[in-house]
Amino acid sequence: MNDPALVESPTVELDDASKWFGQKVAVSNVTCSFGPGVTGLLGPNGAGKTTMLRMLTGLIRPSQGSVRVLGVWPRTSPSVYADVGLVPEEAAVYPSLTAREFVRYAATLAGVTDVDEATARAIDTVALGEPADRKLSGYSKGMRQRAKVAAALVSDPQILLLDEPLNGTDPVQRLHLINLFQRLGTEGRTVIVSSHILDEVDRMSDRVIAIVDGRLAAAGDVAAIREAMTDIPYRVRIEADSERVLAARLLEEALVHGVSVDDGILHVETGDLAALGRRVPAVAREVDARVTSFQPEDASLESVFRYLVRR
Amino acid sequence: MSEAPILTARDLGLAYGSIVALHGVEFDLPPGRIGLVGANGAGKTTLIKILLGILKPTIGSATVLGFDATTDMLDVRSRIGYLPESDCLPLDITAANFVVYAAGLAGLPANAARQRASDVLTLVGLEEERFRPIEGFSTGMKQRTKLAQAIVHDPELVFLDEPTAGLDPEGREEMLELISRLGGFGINVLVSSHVLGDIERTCDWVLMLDGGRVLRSGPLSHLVDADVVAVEVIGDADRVAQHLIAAGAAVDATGPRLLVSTTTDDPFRLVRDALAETGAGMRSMGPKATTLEDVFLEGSES
Amino acid sequence: MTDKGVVYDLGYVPYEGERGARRGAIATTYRDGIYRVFGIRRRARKKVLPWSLVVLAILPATVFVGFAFLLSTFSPEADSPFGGHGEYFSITGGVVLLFVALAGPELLIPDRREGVLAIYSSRPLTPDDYIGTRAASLLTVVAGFMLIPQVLMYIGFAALSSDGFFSALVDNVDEIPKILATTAVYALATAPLALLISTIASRKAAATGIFLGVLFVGTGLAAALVEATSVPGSRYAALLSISDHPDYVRDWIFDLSVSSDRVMANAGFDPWVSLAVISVTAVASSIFVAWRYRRLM
Amino acid sequence: MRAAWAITTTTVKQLLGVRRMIVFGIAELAPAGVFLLMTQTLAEEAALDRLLGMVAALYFPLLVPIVTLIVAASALGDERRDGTLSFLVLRPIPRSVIALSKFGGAVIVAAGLNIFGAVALTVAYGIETGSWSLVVPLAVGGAFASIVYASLFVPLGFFTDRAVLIGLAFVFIFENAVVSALSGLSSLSPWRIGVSGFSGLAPNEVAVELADFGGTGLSSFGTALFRTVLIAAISIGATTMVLRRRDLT
Repeated sequence: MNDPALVESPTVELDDASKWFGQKVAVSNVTCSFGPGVTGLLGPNGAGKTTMLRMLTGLIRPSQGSVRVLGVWPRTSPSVYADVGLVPEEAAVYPSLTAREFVRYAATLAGVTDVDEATARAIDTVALGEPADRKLSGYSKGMRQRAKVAAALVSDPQILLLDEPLNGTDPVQRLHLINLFQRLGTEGRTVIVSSHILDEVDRMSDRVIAIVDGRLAAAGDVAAIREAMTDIPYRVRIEADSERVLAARLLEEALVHGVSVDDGILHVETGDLAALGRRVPAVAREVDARVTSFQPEDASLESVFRYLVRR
Repeated sequence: MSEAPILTARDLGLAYGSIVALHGVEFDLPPGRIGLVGANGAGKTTLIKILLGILKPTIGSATVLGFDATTDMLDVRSRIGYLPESDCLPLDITAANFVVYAAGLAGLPANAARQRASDVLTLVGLEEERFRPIEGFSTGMKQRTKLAQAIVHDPELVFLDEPTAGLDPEGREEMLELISRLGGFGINVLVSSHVLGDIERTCDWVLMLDGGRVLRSGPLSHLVDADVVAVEVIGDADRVAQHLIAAGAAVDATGPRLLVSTTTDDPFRLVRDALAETGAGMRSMGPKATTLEDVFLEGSES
Repeated sequence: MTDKGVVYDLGYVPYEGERGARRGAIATTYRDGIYRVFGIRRRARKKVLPWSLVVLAILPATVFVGFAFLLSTFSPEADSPFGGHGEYFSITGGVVLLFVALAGPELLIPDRREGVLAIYSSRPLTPDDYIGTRAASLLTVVAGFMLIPQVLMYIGFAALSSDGFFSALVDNVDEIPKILATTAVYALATAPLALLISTIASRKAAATGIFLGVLFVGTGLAAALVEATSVPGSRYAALLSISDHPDYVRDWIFDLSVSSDRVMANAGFDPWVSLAVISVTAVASSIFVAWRYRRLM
Repeated sequence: MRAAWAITTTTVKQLLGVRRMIVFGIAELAPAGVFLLMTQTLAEEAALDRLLGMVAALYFPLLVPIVTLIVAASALGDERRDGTLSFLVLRPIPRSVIALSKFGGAVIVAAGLNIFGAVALTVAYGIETGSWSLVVPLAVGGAFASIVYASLFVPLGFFTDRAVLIGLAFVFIFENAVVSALSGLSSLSPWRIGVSGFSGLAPNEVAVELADFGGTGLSSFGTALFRTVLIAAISIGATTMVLRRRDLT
């Protein structure tokens, strides 16, 4: 089974799942699965990403096909929710409770045995600190977000669904949470994170699922997805001295489709980024060109996403 | 556009009662695109409010485009635009009517206001939605309308507070591109954002605040450390590392990513030759760039 | 401009034209205030209430003048169903109360709730400019409400009077200062209070409700308390009859006979006391509103 | 179940903010207040008639439904509006337990407030007449009516933000016009169940007196109790089905 949309030991699976509201088809025939590690869920606004997340949690029922969380449809066997933590995008906090009370409430509902210990641990993990005993109504967006993450983590869930978890947080908090989610992924939990800030998703996740207009647009590791876009050659920016000699020599390579030369800067188009990465050092040594920079310009998740949406 | 600094501060301080929001702030910011970064509560919003003349500093002074922010508030305000982070759009009128109104608020006569509003709305990408009431707008369309009202009167300087908040990737891309083009329109920019990557992509100067103090105010360019090479290796990274060490380089490896530095030879040549000789490839290579994030964390930790 | 060559981005043309700065900003805010109050450039349902009140204020005068023209034997002074200029204020006075109850909140509350003040704070306007201009828009509309029917009647009477149009115009000129003074009194009695309540309340419906409540309950309460003579000093409750004061001053200006249910009269106060109460509340409201907006913007 | 108790207590805390407590507290004192006022002006009328007048005209038809409506409608309504429904539902707890705990929270607040109103009124009556026999009956009657109204308004609050409006329409139209017209429906009317609960426990001369205040066609205390429990069970069952099957956005 080498379909990148599926994983070996899936904990969350969608099988030909669709959802429509009246005439509007929000999600159509999506088959994919999520397993241990961090998976990025991407898609433009209105592409069905939020609907899919709601289906994964069992909040809404698929109009067709099936959704399995740890092998069951959660709504009819809610006991599986002991292992699911959700950080929803909308407000989703009780304004009249303090953060500590809110997290304690989550722990109690999730059936945690030692509520106090779990609450304290969760609040420490998100470094909420002193304001933990202030009412949530007075919280800034960033602090409310961390309270919601703490509430999702308190029951030590195996599956974590994060909808725009970094919304409103400042750079220090962002990095702290990114490292946290990465660590949870490496611990073998299934972390599904949906975010619009792609370089952060790229850093957090080891694979992505992209949804465009309700359909599965791409799945798997970013580099592999980019490679699969054989119709779009890679663009690489190279800085080197004696760049014209290097450019002429590179043109002789079969894998190079084209080179444009600027003073000291080459823009090379190639079908195979890895091969170019191997040839350039050798070729540069032959012509004794001093290469000071070799940067792919459209291999990042952002470029991949732009090509996907424009298809 | 002379080279005189567009924004200056001299021992600027402000305290709300016992809470000190800004303390001893000094800077001279050159024309161009300036990124304002800082943790929550570092004083970013307070600074913007002082520059807009909304708040009066308790000590010190600040100037905007040569005018004192407090005493010449009206002169400042007729030359700047402001994109607030919070919701600020009236919901019951169309975007077109609102942007014309915003132009009038900047003192433009009726015909000029109508003409410029139409140009600016096209520029920010609100072609046909502009004639619909703002009530039904998506976050993306609201952010574009906010930007339109900030530049409709062709200001010399525009303050942007979290301009990409709530946008999807395509919306973010277009907003960042618009911000980068503002320089070409002859408009200076002070953009405040929590996403450091956005600042790196659009700004050429960064003002970093922490706990109400200036942590750093300098150009973004020289954050690059020219004599250390960062290379991501394809293939056997260890062999390449060994080869480099044999050639007398110091190598700091984390997985496929190597940081190579030498005191004697030229590190770039060493890396090139090491890769060529071991037959390994590179995914990316270049001078070690300390990202804004590294500077930020190392600063705010200390 | 320096001699440096600058290539401007294709999609952008810098603005070299005239900039009115503060003056332009105030003019724009003033015009927007009047548009907003009449629902101009807004959805149809926002136009219904204000315009129906306009009709309510102007229709009686037009019908009366039109009617008199047709019958031409109709002697304006004696048989006018509404009496002369003074009495007509009873109609426009009531309509203005309703109008201000809607216009005041419409002028201030949306800008605060929707956060638009942040944009005003980035334009060449001081907080006093903003709130002063909003008040000016309101006062202009209120004055318009009252003066237009008066002018209509003034011309109507003149046209119908037996001793010729122009001589009538001259003879009645002593009415004009009275009309202007009464208009000012009604405006001062209603607009500042509406703006005060619109500064405190956070929803338009609540502000309208509170304004009308304060006016009518105040007057009703005052009337009742003034009756309860057993309670010492109950006559001072008359000062609460807010909607009554302008009518009482109007009676004094046009020296009309004071009607029996005039609370202030029953409490034995002179008209100038009502004028004082109106002025004090107007000044106090304005100070509070200005102070509040200086902190908001 | 610790989780059930946590939901109930949090619901009570949510529904009973300080401001609401004050407003409802004052409202609940209205019947007692009017009762005392009437002693000044209508001294000659017997205290019992004045009490029953309050019970039949103000307490059951107006005070209990309106207070219960506002409290019960926001039990689930607030969760939907604040987006905390997912927080509540994605839990390893049977849907029935969630429904029961939410309903319990709403009833504790609504019945609590209404019992406070009943006690205030009957204590005022007791002070004047020395007879304290009506305190418990009215409290129990008030509790019955609160439970039955809550059974209608808790699920209603989930479905629509305009639950309060619809509820008020129900109170005035169904209770006054429809029930008197179609006496068959009267067994379902929360008003009648409450009054039956009250008259069932009250001394019988009070029950007789109640007849000419419109207290006709009352059932026995047992029937009223049975109906209250039955209606509550149906309501909790309905909410459970909704939580299990419907899309929760």
